[in-house]
Amino acid sequence: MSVHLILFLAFGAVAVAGAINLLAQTHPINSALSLIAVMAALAGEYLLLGAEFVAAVQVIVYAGAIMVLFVFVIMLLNAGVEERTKGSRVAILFGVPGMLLGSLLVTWVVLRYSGTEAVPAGALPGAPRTIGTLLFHEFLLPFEITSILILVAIMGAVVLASKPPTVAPGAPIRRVD
Amino acid sequence: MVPLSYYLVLSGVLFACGVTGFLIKRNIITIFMSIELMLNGVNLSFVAFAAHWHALAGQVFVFFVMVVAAAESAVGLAIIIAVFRSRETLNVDQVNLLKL
Amino acid sequence: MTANLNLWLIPVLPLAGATINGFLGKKSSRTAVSTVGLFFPGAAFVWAVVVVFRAWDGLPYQEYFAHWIRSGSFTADFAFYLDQLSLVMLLVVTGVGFLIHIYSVGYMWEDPSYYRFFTYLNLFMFFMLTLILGNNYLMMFIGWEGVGLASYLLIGFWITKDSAASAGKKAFIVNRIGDFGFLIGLFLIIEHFGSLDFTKVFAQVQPLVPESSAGLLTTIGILLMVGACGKSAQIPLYVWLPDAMEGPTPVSALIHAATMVTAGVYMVSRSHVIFERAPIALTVVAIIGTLTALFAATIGITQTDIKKVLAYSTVSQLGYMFMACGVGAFSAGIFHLMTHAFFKGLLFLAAGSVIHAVGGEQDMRKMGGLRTYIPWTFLTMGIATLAISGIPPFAGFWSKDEILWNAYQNNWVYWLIGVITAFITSFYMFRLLFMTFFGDYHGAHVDEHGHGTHGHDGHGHGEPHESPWVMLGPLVVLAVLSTMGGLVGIRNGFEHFLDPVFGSGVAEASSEGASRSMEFALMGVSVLFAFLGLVLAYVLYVSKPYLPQKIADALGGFYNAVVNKYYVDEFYAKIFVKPLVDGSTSILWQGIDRKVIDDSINDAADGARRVSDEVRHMQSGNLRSYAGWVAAGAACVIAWMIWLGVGLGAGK
Amino acid sequence: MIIPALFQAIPQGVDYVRILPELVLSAFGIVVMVLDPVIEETDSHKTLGLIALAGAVAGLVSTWYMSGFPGLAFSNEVRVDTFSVYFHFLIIAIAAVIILSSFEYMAVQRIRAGEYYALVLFGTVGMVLMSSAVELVLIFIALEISSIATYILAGFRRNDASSSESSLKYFLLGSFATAFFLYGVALIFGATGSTNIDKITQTLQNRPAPVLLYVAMALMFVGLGFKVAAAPFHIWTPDVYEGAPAPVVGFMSTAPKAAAFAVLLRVVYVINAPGRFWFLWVAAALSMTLGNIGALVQTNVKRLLAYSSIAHAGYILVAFAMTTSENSSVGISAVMFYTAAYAAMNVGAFVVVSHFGNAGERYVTLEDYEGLGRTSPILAATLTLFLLSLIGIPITGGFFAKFYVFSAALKANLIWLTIIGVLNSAIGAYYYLRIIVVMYMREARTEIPVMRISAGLALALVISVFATLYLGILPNQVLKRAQQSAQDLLAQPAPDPESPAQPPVAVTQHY
Amino acid sequence: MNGAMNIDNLSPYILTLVTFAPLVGALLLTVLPRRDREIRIISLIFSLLTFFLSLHLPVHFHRSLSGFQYEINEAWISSPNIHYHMGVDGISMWLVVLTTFLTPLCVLISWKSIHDRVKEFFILLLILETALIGVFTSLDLFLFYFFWEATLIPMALLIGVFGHERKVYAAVKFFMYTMIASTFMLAAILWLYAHTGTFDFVVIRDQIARGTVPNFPAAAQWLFLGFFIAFAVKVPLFPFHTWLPDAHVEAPTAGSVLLAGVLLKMGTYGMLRFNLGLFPEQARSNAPWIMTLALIGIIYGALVAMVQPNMKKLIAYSSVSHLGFVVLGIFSFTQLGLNGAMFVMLAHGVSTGGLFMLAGILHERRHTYEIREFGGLASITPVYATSYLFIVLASVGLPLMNGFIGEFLVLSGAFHARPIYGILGATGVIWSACYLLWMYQRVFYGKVTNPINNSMGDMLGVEKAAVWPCAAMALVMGVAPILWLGAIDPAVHATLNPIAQMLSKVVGQ
Repeated sequence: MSVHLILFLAFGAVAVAGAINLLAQTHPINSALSLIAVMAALAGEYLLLGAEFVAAVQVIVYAGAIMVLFVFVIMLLNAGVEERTKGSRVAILFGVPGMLLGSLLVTWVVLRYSGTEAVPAGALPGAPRTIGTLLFHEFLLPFEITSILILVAIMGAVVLASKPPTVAPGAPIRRVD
Repeated sequence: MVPLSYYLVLSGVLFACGVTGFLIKRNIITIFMSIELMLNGVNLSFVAFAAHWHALAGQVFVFFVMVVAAAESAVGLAIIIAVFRSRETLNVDQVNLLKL
Repeated sequence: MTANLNLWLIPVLPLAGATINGFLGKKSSRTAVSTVGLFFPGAAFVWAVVVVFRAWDGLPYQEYFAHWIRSGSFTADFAFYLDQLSLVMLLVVTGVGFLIHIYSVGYMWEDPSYYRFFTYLNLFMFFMLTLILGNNYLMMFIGWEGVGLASYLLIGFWITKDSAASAGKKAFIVNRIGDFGFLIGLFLIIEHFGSLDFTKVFAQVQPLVPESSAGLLTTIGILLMVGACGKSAQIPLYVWLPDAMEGPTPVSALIHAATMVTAGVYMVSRSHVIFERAPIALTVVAIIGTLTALFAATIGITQTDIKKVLAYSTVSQLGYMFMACGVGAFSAGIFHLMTHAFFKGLLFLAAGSVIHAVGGEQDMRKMGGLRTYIPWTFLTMGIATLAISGIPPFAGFWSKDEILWNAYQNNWVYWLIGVITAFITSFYMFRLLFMTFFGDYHGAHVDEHGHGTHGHDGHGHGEPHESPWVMLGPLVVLAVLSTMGGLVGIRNGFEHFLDPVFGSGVAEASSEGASRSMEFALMGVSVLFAFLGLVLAYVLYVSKPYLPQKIADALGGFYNAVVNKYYVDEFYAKIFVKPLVDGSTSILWQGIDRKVIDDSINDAADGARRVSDEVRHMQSGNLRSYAGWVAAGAACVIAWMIWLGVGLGAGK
Repeated sequence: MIIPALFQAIPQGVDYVRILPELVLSAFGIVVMVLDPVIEETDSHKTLGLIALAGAVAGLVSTWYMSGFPGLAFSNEVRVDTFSVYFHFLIIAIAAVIILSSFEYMAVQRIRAGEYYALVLFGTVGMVLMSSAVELVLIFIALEISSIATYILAGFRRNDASSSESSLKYFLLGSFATAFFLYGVALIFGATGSTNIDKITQTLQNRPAPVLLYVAMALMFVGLGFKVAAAPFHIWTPDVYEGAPAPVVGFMSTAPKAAAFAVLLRVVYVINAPGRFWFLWVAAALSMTLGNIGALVQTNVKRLLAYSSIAHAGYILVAFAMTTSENSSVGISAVMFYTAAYAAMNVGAFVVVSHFGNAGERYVTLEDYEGLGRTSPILAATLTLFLLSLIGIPITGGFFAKFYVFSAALKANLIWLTIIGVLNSAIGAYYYLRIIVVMYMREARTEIPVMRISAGLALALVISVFATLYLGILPNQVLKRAQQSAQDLLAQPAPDPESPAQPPVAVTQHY
Repeated sequence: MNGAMNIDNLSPYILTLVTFAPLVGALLLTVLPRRDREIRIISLIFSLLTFFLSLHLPVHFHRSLSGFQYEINEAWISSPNIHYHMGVDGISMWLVVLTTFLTPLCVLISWKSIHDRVKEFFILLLILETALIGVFTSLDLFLFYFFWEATLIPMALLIGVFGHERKVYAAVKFFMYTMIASTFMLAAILWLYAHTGTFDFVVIRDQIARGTVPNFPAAAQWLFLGFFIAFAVKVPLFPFHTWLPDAHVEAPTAGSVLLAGVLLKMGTYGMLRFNLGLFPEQARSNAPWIMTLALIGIIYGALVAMVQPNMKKLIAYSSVSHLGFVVLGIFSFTQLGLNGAMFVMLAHGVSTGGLFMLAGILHERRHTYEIREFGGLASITPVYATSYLFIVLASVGLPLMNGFIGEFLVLSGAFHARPIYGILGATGVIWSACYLLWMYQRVFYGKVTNPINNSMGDMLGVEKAAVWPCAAMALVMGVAPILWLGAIDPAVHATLNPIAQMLSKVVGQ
């Protein structure tokens, strides 16, 4: 068992544990923290795969920026412990078994058909520079168009999170004949 | 040396956890987190495949996914705030004005 | 070939009269209506007479006007055919018809719908003449149905009277039942002979040998006979005719005695070529005729409505005519048809005169002793009664004798029943005469009847009084005809006249030689029976008027059955009408239509709605459920695709 | 060394022409966005609306201009051909009509207009890009742009709890589905080593499809099926459509769907997705049946039309189930024609619904529609026309579209699917008819105020009516375009000489 | 074999004109202000114009030729291969004329009875006319289906908007029944297109006859049934008939007239043109059960009609009975039967149209169709009673009236096909007399039972103008059927002939 594998398993264990903890925790803050743990562990996996840039972004953007936003909102809305309401039988009766079946099948396919050849540690160095070149060459259009996406997101956040107008829509407008 | 399939299985497990979270969690924010978990799972696949194919495009893809996730989270949290404003709850089971 | 006879004028003239009166009559004066209403049938009669003289040597004569139906190889055209048979009918119909028109002027004068009456009457003439003159079965069928229509309209002439309307409808529908048979007969003819033209069909039938067992011709014959049964009121379809007496009396005279009801006889005679080759059919005709004659006569005994008696007598006499046809003596049948037109027309008109005299009363028990009040009517009616009873030398004697003789030659049973019937006929006819004209007047002298609802005549009645001359005139003419009309039959003159049509058939051959004395003997028997009937009637209704009640009491149930016309109407109502109406309502309409078809459709719709409600509940509004559906769906898709992928992957 | 390389790689002028509509729309979107705080709110409805409308029209014009420059652009990531031009036209036209119809709606609902129009335009950018993108990354981003824009638009009736609920449901489920889509993209990438559709196709050409690809396809079907509201992934539709503002529903039931169908067409026919037949068959049958049956008992018109949109997605999916290439071409053009016809009639219907809804969308139940035939004859007649088209009654686009789809299906010998389809369309007639029935055959129980029709709305309606009738009576031109598109789509992708193909792993040489 | 030849160069556009003239009128009406009187007059003008235009057809028709005439064949949609192909033969021409004949009468009968939403009413009526004419003139299956479906909506709206108490139920029932059934026809049409590459009736017919359609033998029976179900519901054949009474009872008079007069004939016309024209062998092999259904329809319809308490329902069920004759005639495969079927279609259109108008006149005055509400009307409204009787007699099938000719021909044809069909069918002559005369008696004869009726007015001028042409036509058709049969006969012959040829071929093998 190489170091590589040990590291993989360690990060993997953290990630899975974090994911399960996310599900198990009833308070959203705890879930958010678990998610951060998952992300951090995944950043480790990325490093193992040589994706340095991605690993860095994962920590900075994902774990840092995005999750902070989550935590911020949780605090803002003062979200408390989750109530265990019984809202949906379907999710339990169909959804979870379906999910299990699907993931088992996919796992089986992956193990059986995706090939067992090993991926060497740092197999593909994803240095920021090479990634950057790629972004400005081949992926120029997606990269640029992403700005629109962000524009939309900002506008959306502004529109939706701002206080709704106090003036309710007017009374029904009558035909003016 | 770790076989590709290990990464894929890990990615699949994370994705499945995300799906499960969506199904069983009641708090909208947690549900949203589950979606992020699913995206993370996918990201791992991308990176693994990128290594497998020696194609950096996979990593670039992850970058884009993160950007999208960021944008989504901005919008999503805004929506959650809007819902909370009108309904005073974050329990998804109680957000059921629209049905049948 | 004779020069163009313009035969079309004969039916078209009354049609013109009907049209003019129909459209303009409402606003015209009665005089104008009468003028139109009389002129056109009169002109038709005149033209018919002209045709007789012009066509005498040129028969048979055909006249073609226009295409009517052409479909593939099948054609039916507007075309007329004139031979001795139609000539006789032509004269009878236009002649008697015209007389009755004249009579109607007096009889209907007071009626508010005077113009309508003449419209219908003229219309009837049109159809009747079309029936007679048509050169194919379909033309005949036009007339056949058309006279049915006219009959329907005239029976129901007093539209506010429910019974009249019912009677009219009944007549039409029962006739339709007969027509059903007629039509199928026609289909068979088309099917096998490809045409409905008399000449073409008969030309093909002529060479066929008579069928010894039931075959095509027999079938056709029987089906045609079904039609004839309907129109000529034979068993089992006679039931409409007594009811038809709801119509005004001239209508009864014209349509339900003299002309229309004889159409069946005419049709059978016209089809003699077929019948002669279908002995079984002929036997059927004979049996039906004989039975009807007897059966109707027995009912006639007990009827108290003067017109009903005459109606049953008509049915009975028509039975005679069919008996004649059935034994192959078509000319005898036609001969009786003609004399019957005279005397039965006369009887009805006279009865109308009686009714007119007593203010609309038709019940004979409320009459009596009228001979002093209405002598002319009595006289003419007496003549007619003698004629129908077969007492020489009146018209009925000759024709009835002819029939009985022919029947005897065919089978003595026919003859026997015929003679018994003759006896009964004589009895009930004289019963009628005696009850009406002898004894004391039982009727109320004050005016109780006739106004408004009945609408006959509308003028009040103090005493029974004689009818005006416009009514008596036709009575007299018909009385003369009833007296003398039979004389054309002496020495088989009438038959010989019809020989070109029927061939020198049975009658001719057998009336030769040795059987001559037999004929006279039989004649004597029948006359004797007729007199017996007269005497019996005299005994029962003039000299010992208390007896009939006693006899009736003695007979009990049987008497009641006869009085109630053997309950045939009730029987039909129970067996056919009621089940049909009830079944249609409860089984077909409410059952199949509503319960089975509509309900199953509605159930399907409700089912869809219920399913819809179920589908709706997938949409619980819960986000996690939705995700559950998506996840489950995704699992199915993934499983399916993997199954496919693995299956395919393994294959390659 | 890097700088020249960069310049070398910077796309040529013609590349920009090939995304000109996107650029134009974005520019106008930004203008609207920038002007929004500057303009008085009372003026903003009209002014910004007109600018947005101008943007849409400019988008149409630029599409027309773009159509003269077919080919690949931006490192083979964008393909301009009849197919993408067709969808550009369609989607931008839908946006234009929606903008037109929104003038009145915005004013009546007292909604701040700036963001709304900008979002419509930006969303349109995403959708049109989806139709021309041949790179899965780009498709994903474009899909997200269109999705996020519509998530936000769905929540625009901010005073109404149902609107934000609609937005939330749409957002969460949409992201959920996007994750599946993304997972599918990842597995495709894993299976083929590329995310460019043309290259994927080339890779797959001469070898059996790997099992991973099947899984990938399954996951992509989940994602795209969700976007087009195909059963069993249709489940969000009724709730979201009911809560969202009516013009937005008109928009999002047509334009993003058209874009998603464009992507699905590319995925199914260009990649020649393996194992799709039964999935599409079942999805088509289920969508038609569930949509129609679900709609039978609905009383809210918006919700009813939502179910109907599921059913219509089913009809469109029928045309997807073609297998051989000659049938494919008919199938593709049938999909494209149906999408256009559906857009015309459904946008029209929602325009009318939005007008009738009045302030706060108060009047949206069948009961409220009683007697409208009398109180508002023109609108009622217009709505009737759209409903007839949705039923599939002749002289309307809906009729011909359905006819064309089923004729394509029968051509491919999909007899049972056709029978299910035609029976469904007959059942479906019932609930559309119910709306017509209440409008014309019932008398109003309470007096519902009906607004005067504004000019913008009138124009929007005229365009919809015209389009519906044009597609029904003279479908020839549109059909020709659709058929040409099908040919283009099916033609084997050849690298564009103008922008030389680069190997996907070009940068790996550094390694 | 191929009857499609253009023989009249002078009038290639006449069919287009006739078909769309009412539509032009409808469009004109939409832009007119709501002034009822003008709207009525314009509708009348356009419907009359259409009628006179349509008279061009029989006047210039070449009766000796059996193929389609006045053909126009323009490409409409290139792919799918759809043509604007119109043409009439002796069969469809008369149905066109029947439609154009009845529509002005419908306008007249609605003159007074429609006071609400007049504009909409006449627009719908004129649109309906266009669609109906289109059905009969189309020779392209797509075009046919186009018009076929297009008739649904105006009719459903006429029933649903202008009808009586249960109008909504009736309209929806009508719509759903016919809609669902016609989808089967759509499927069959699409199959044909998929396998022949054309929608052209003539081309498809010839291809089928030559046996060049792939997979045809396997599918023929299903295709036949697909067409047949659509037509059978429209006719309506037992047991698909239950929509008809409801639709009729609730429909406004003009709606009933066109429904019974023309719409039902779409079904029988379809059977004649498509079931027989395209699938002669299947038609023949299916004939026994179809004829049985037709017979059941004849007798069943009549019996149920007899016991109806509602006049309009009675007439509606009588339509079921009469249309049974048509189907019986069509599937008798005889020249007589088919000629008769055609003639019954026309005759029924005229006489039942008349009956419905008369029933409508009654409803106009008393707002009820219940027979027991009436009685003794003959003495109050003599003109009305007479007109009614006239039409009743036509419907009963009195010789010299239109009803007889058709029934006689049909029955003799059916008798030829199998005697029992003719015999059972012929009982129809009894039943029709039963239910119509009974109804007539209850309404018109006897004393006036309901005093309200005493104040009923007799027929008005417009009502006479609407009903009397029907009456006159009933008589003319009965006296001179040759005018119609002359054109029908060759067309029917041509329809039957391929069958005969094909049979001889089969026998020859």
